[in-house]
Amino acid sequence: MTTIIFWIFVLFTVVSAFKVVHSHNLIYAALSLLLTLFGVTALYVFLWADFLAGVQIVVYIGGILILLLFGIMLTHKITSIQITQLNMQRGVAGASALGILIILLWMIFRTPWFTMTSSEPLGTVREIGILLMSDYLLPFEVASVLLLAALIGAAMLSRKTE
Amino acid sequence: MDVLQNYLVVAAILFVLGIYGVMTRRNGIAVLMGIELILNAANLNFVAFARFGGMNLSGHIFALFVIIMAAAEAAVALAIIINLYNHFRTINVDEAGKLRR
Amino acid sequence: MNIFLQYTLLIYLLPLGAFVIQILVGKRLPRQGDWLSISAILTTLALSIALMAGMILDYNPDFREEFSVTWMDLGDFKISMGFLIDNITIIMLFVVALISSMSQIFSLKYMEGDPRYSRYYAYLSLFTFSMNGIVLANNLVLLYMSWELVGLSSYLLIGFWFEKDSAANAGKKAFLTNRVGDIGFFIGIMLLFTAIGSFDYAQIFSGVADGYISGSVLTLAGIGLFMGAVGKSAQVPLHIWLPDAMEGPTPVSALIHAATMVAAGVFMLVRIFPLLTPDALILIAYVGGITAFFAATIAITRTDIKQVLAYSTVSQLGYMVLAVGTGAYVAAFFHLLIHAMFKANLFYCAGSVIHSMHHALDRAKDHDTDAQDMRNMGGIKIRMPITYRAMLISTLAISGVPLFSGFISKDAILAGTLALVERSPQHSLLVVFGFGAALLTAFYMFRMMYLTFHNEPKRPELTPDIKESPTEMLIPLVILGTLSFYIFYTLPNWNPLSESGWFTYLVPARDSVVPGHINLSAHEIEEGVHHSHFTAMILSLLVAGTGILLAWRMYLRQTLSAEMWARKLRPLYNLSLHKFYVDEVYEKVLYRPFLKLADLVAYLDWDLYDKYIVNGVGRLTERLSKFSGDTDYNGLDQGIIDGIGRNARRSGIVLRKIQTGRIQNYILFAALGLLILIILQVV
Amino acid sequence: MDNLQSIQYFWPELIIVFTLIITIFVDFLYSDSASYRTGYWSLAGLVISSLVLSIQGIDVVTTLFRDMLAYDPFALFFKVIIAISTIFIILVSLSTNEYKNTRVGEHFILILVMVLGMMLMVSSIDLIMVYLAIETVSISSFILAGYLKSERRSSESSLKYVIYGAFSSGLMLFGLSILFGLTGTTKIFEIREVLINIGGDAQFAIILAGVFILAGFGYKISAVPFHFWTPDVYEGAPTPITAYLSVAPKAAGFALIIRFFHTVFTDTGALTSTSWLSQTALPWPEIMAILAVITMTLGNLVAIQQDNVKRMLAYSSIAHAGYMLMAIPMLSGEGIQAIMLYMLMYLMMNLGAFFVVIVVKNKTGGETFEDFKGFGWKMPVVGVIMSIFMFSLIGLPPTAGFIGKFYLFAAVIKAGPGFYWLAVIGVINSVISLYYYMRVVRMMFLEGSKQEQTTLPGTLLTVLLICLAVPTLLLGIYWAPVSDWVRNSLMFFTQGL
Amino acid sequence: MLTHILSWLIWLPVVGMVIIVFIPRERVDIVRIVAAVATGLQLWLAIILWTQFDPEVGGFQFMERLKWIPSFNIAYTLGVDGLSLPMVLLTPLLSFLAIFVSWNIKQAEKGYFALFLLLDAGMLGVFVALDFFLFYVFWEVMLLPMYFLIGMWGGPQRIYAAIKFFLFTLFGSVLMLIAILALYFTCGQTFDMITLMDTAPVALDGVLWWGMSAIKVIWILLFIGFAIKVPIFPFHTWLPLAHVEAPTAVSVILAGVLLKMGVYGLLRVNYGMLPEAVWWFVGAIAVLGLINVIWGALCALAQKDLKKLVAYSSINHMGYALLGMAAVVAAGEMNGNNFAAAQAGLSGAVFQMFNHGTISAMLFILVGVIYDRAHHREIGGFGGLAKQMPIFAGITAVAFFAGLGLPGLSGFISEFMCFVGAFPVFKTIVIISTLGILINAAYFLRAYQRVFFGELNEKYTDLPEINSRELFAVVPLAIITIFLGIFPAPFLNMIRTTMTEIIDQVVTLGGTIGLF
Repeated sequence: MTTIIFWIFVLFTVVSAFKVVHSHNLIYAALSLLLTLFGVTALYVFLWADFLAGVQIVVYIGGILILLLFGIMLTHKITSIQITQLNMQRGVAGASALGILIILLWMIFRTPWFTMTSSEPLGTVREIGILLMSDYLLPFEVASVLLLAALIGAAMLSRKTE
Repeated sequence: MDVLQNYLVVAAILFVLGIYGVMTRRNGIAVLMGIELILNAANLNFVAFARFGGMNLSGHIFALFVIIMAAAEAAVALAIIINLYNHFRTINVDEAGKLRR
Repeated sequence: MNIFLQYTLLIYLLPLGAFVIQILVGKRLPRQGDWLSISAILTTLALSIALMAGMILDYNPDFREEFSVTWMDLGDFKISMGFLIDNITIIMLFVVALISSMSQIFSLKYMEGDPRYSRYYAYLSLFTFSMNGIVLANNLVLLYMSWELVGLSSYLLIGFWFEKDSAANAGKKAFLTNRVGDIGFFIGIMLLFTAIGSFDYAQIFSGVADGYISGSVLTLAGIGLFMGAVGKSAQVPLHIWLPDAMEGPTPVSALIHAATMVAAGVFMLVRIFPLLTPDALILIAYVGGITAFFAATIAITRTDIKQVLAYSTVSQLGYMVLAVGTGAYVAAFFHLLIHAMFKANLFYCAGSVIHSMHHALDRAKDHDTDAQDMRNMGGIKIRMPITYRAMLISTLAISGVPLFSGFISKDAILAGTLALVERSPQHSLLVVFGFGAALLTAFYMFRMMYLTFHNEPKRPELTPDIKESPTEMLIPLVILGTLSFYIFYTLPNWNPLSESGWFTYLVPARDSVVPGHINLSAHEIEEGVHHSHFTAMILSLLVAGTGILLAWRMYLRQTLSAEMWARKLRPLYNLSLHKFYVDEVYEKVLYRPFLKLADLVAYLDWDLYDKYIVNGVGRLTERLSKFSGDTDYNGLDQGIIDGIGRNARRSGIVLRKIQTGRIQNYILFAALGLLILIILQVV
Repeated sequence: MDNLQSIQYFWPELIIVFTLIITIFVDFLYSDSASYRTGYWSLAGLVISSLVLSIQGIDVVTTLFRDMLAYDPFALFFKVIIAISTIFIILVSLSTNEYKNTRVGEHFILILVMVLGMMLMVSSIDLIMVYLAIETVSISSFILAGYLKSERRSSESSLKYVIYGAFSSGLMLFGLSILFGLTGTTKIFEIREVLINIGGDAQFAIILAGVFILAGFGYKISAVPFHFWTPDVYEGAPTPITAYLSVAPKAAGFALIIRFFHTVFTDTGALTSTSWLSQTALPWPEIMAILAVITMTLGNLVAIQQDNVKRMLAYSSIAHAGYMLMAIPMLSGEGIQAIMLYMLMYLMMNLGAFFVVIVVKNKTGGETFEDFKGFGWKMPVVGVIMSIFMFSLIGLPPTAGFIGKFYLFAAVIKAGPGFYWLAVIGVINSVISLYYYMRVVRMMFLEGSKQEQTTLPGTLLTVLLICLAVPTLLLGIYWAPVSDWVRNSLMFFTQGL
Repeated sequence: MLTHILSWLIWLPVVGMVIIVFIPRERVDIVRIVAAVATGLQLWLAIILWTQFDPEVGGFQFMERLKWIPSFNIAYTLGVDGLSLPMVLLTPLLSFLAIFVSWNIKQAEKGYFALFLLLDAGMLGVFVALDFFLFYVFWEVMLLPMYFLIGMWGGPQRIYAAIKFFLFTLFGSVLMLIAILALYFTCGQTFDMITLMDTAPVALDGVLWWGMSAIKVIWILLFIGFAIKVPIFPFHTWLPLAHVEAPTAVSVILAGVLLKMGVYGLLRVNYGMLPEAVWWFVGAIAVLGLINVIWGALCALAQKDLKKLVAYSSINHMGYALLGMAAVVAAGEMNGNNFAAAQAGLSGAVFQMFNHGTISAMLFILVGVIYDRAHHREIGGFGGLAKQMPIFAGITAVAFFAGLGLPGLSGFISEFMCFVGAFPVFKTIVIISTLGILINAAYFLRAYQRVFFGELNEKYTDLPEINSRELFAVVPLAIITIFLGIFPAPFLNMIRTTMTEIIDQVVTLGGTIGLF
């Protein structure tokens, strides 16, 4: 049962991702990105990463995606949304992309990945919390500084000068 | 469902699509979407590896930071795009081609 | 310090000192310093006469003094400079000193009022200095150096009136033609040095004797040295410069281009005779013979008095070389000595004639007639008696009339030739050359005499103004004219028909040092000469007589019309008139192509190699940079994927080679680069 | 080492952070016109932190924050380089005209963030830290590149920069994830441990990971084929930032490359290691050498064509990256010394060149070769100084540049005849570079003619230029102390502690 | 003072330069005087050095050693031997005279003289440096001033000429740098030339790189570097351009000193450190020498521009030096240990270097004189000048005849020695190249006649005679030329010992592998 659901999600993710890069309409692209992110979230769940799934929902869908949508709205009058947003170098791009994909697949299936069996934990939140406050304290702080910088920068850029 | 490779394949596809998107989109925001795809692919990898690597949480942490970075990046990128738009009414990155003499 | 060394050093250095002072301050000295160099040269004359006297008193054929100092020493490579004084040297020194002083005295009037008067005397002194270098040298280096210096002074003196392009050209021609010979000379020297490791005559001879060098190499070396002589002594095919050299002042022609410098070649051959192999000798003989004959044929048709003398000089030099070739090199030197006297005299006479002609023409305000052209002269015998007599004597001498000096030496040479032919008949052509030349000489010399002095004046209006030259110019004429009598060369022997005397005693023939006795010994040669002496004498008397007779009938009695004969022998006449077209041929086959070659090379170097290859590299780099720039800037996608279209749409400018600014391109390339890297690493 | 204990070795960075916060608040108090004063604050902070840096003991070698950072002389060296260049940049941004009528407060704040990021970059030994550091640097540099909002070039360049940066960091991230998947850890030493005895099947994955990561790093040092952003951003960004980008992040990037590759992909994991990790089965030396060759050749060749000096310098900086890459394949101590030394020399001459561009722009308002015409006659001092920088960039004695190149080539030659071809290409490249560098000199002196009255740039600029030119000359004549310093900074820690 | 005389020689001009930099630019007169004084003092020192130099003892004298960069074994090592001393004399002499030649430089005199002094220092450094690194530094330092001197004060094409010169020489020198480093690492990590002379032949013996002997590889790299300076045939085209475009004084230095660095380097490095290779390449050297002689002469013969003619004559003259250098193998045993020839050739080459230095300097100064007056150099454009300016004509005659190797002038002796030395081994080559003497004479005489002989070109009836300043610059050179032409011994004794050492080096270490 879960397997089927899993495959459904996989399919769902991939297809919507495909839409993201293919839809002629930015809004649709954004929406299909939303779906993709959902799909990924689901996969996180399958991977026992409940906390990350949450973060994904909150930050990505709640934050980034909304940002993108805002961006679209701000930079296009509603009427002009329909204009095609594709450029022409698909041929080469597609080819190289395909090439990379093949290479990747080859790699994936012939590499002895580092594996270790383990039972599903009750939840990762606590551990992650502890890790963040102990082992990964520095990255945590740095990230905060970075966010601060991004904040200032973004503010600076979008501030009206005149 | 609990086979590592499945997830990796999905990630790979997302990754490639992301690259493709970045390469083919003219609209800055669309390009950003492509990048988001790439980042997600990477994250998926991390989490998958974490899961099959004996629930090694550093993978999760990595993914977590990646998400944060993504957010920051998106914010900045959008700020830039909007600024460009406000000043010059275009966000088509290939029209940002006036660096010519 | 040894007296000979003292004398020779003085003889060597006095003219140099004169030259230096003259060139530096000559103009500011009273009389522009001519007295300076004249006194210098007279001193040397006195000294060399003293040496002469010493030699006569000593009367020792084997007299020989040698002095040398190391000039450079690099350990194994040493060069020493020094003097070799033997009878030949002393005689030659005397000749040089005598003629030089004659010239300088003669020039007092001849060059009077020339803007570069002091320069002229400086050059003369320089010449004497370098000529003495040749004479005194005991090694090939000093010889070669003086050799070139002589060339320099002749260059300067020929081109003395450099305003005239002809003069400047003549000077250059002389120098370059000599250089051609000198190259051979130089190669010869190097061959000898490489084999023997020394430049000194003595050591070279002993080295040859010890067989360090032999066979064809030795022959080559000999021929190489001989080439030097060919250049200096104006032998065929390098004779072309001497006639042109007559552009120089006449005293110079007398000194350099008749008596001394041109004789240097012969002198050198005499010095190195012992190492010449038979093959080399025979070549030399032929060159000499040919020169003697053909120069004579050319002389027949000259109308310029100095040209006649010039070609006769060439022809006489040919005689000397021929003599060396036949092995009778003493005879050659003998002739050198005698020829120096009468030929110089002839030139002075010509000089004095020309001088007076000039005056006459100047009086007549006539500046376009050539003062040297015999066709404007004639009938001035009574006007210039002394000149006439002096010239007549010398002419008799050169034509080989008994009682006059020329007869004995020429006779010796012809005898030598005959002897050679008797030994090896296949070379009988040489005899023809020898006697033919003798005949022609007699003919054209008398032709000159008649045209110049006898008959009716061609330009009667000039005759009153033609008068005998001033004393300064007559002194040399008298002295040298006197010296054209045989007696001075054959004392104590009074017989006018035999050359034996102090000279033949003091300058004995030496054996060749070439190993293996392939050369005849001096004695054998002596034998041959004696044997054929009588026939030679008879024949030479005959031919001389015929020559004179012909000239007499053609130009004095005019019973035989020269024009008629000229018409009869038109082709020959033309050949002679145009000097066998040698100059023209050289012009066509040598100079022109050579200059063309030079232009070609320069073109190759500058307009092809540099412009295209060297700068091509640069341009290639730029091309590369353009290319990489393009690929880097707008790269493939612009080309492959509708770049033009989009560019046109975007900026209305068709594909400009500059940044498109399209990030996608970059990313595409990054991806491609990625792929490439991956593939690079996998395979 | 534990987080708390680590603090004592972390002061410089901490000071930066404090300054950051202070400047943010201070910046509120200033009006737009006065906001440049923020610069002084940040300057003060930087000076203090670099003082602290200078007194920090180089004998200590340890890891900080639970193996997040390495604390070692190597890192210290690069931190110093970063600090120095930043100080110069802040000073010059106070004296350029480009920031007239823009509020510059944030400018300095962001520079501080960047400094922090780079300092982390040069010392991070955990993949997460690596990623974070790179992102920190990138994001702040995106904004700085686009700082002149009203200038189209600037904004465009920042757009390119951000997209390109995000993309390549994405690639790198993917690579890192593969590495993580192979080894199950993010600590580079542990990674090496695993890699050393990993099966041959993993090779391909390692290759991919390596390449992807190379993309991320290569983009920081703008090595071909990840250099495409460089010319545009360099030309578009405000000149002080261009100068900064051409030096500091490059240095950080090199530090990172050296540390990362030497730790992860070599046999002993120390800078003293002499051969690449055999498991990777990669012809690493050849790859790196080829990268170097392509990078320098392309940089030089394209630079010839530029008409804009700034852009020319952009390509030249690519070329110089290529020169420095030459020393990577050797994996020898000399190689790394050479890179570090070169970095130092490069810092002075390149900053100097850009500063002169600023001077020219202040005077003529342009930055093309045309604008340099006769400049040597207008401002002789600047002209001479610029010539010095150009000669140094060409690598002619007696300038610092020559010494740098000398050490690089020495390192290559030392590696034996196998790499002579690399050296030959290198020198030929420097001959090519002569062409376009001399073009500047030519424009300044040979074109144009004598002027009657000559001027000087502003005092501050003059001082800065002299401060850069004098060492450029002196180090060309006597550089023993520097090279010793470099050699001492080359101790590197293995995971022994 | 005497202990550091070499350092003084190098740094005096630098001091002068510094002083000049601080003189206000209006005070041109002072600038000139300072320059003259600096070079004059330098010349004086050089003469002292010469008097103190002991030609009998071999090896280097007046050595100075100073640690510089110990970590890289770089030291500040100076010293002179018989090979470098002539150049050390020539350089200050020509610099000193050149200052007077450039007396009437217009525009930016200050810069000109400052750069000139720097150039002077660089050149001198090259000749006395005994540390390879130092050598290289000086070698390159000299390029920069040269670039500016040509590029700023040169003729119409000056910029092109300058960059061409720069590119050419830099190309050569970077290859040299590689060779130097290779030597450093293969021969015991030292830059000390003296040590390398001993170690290099041993250390490199039998080392193979890509199947090619390491010695050959390094030799070739160095050879290209030096050949460009000499310049040897395929690398010569920078020279006519640079010579023609450069201002007179700079041409003087170019021809007089710079070209010598090539030969000097070849003898000092290629012969001194890699003698084995000499045996392999000597044939090539001889052939190149031949080409230089003939090619240069022919090109000169075709020139319309007097200065270009002189420039090509330089190529031609350096050819003789090359021939002389090739002669060194004569001392090998397969050539019958003909030490005499080897000495003649090698000393001839060095002597030729020196003579060409003085002679071509004279020629360029004289061309400059006429150019300053007539403002053109077309050989065909003059005529009859001997009437108008006799003194000038006289001195030019001396220079020209010296150029065409007239006995009694120094040029002859050196050419003679080169030929005589090379002849035993390279008979045909030498025989062909004797043609050079002829062409040599041809182009000089042709030029002389067209410029000075014939009717005076009425355009120039008021051309002023050569003035005392110019005379002062030329006459010393003329005197030297004549003196050495008559008494070469003083010079040759000075270099004798060193030449013998070089020959021994080549012969003993060079092994017996020969070409012939």
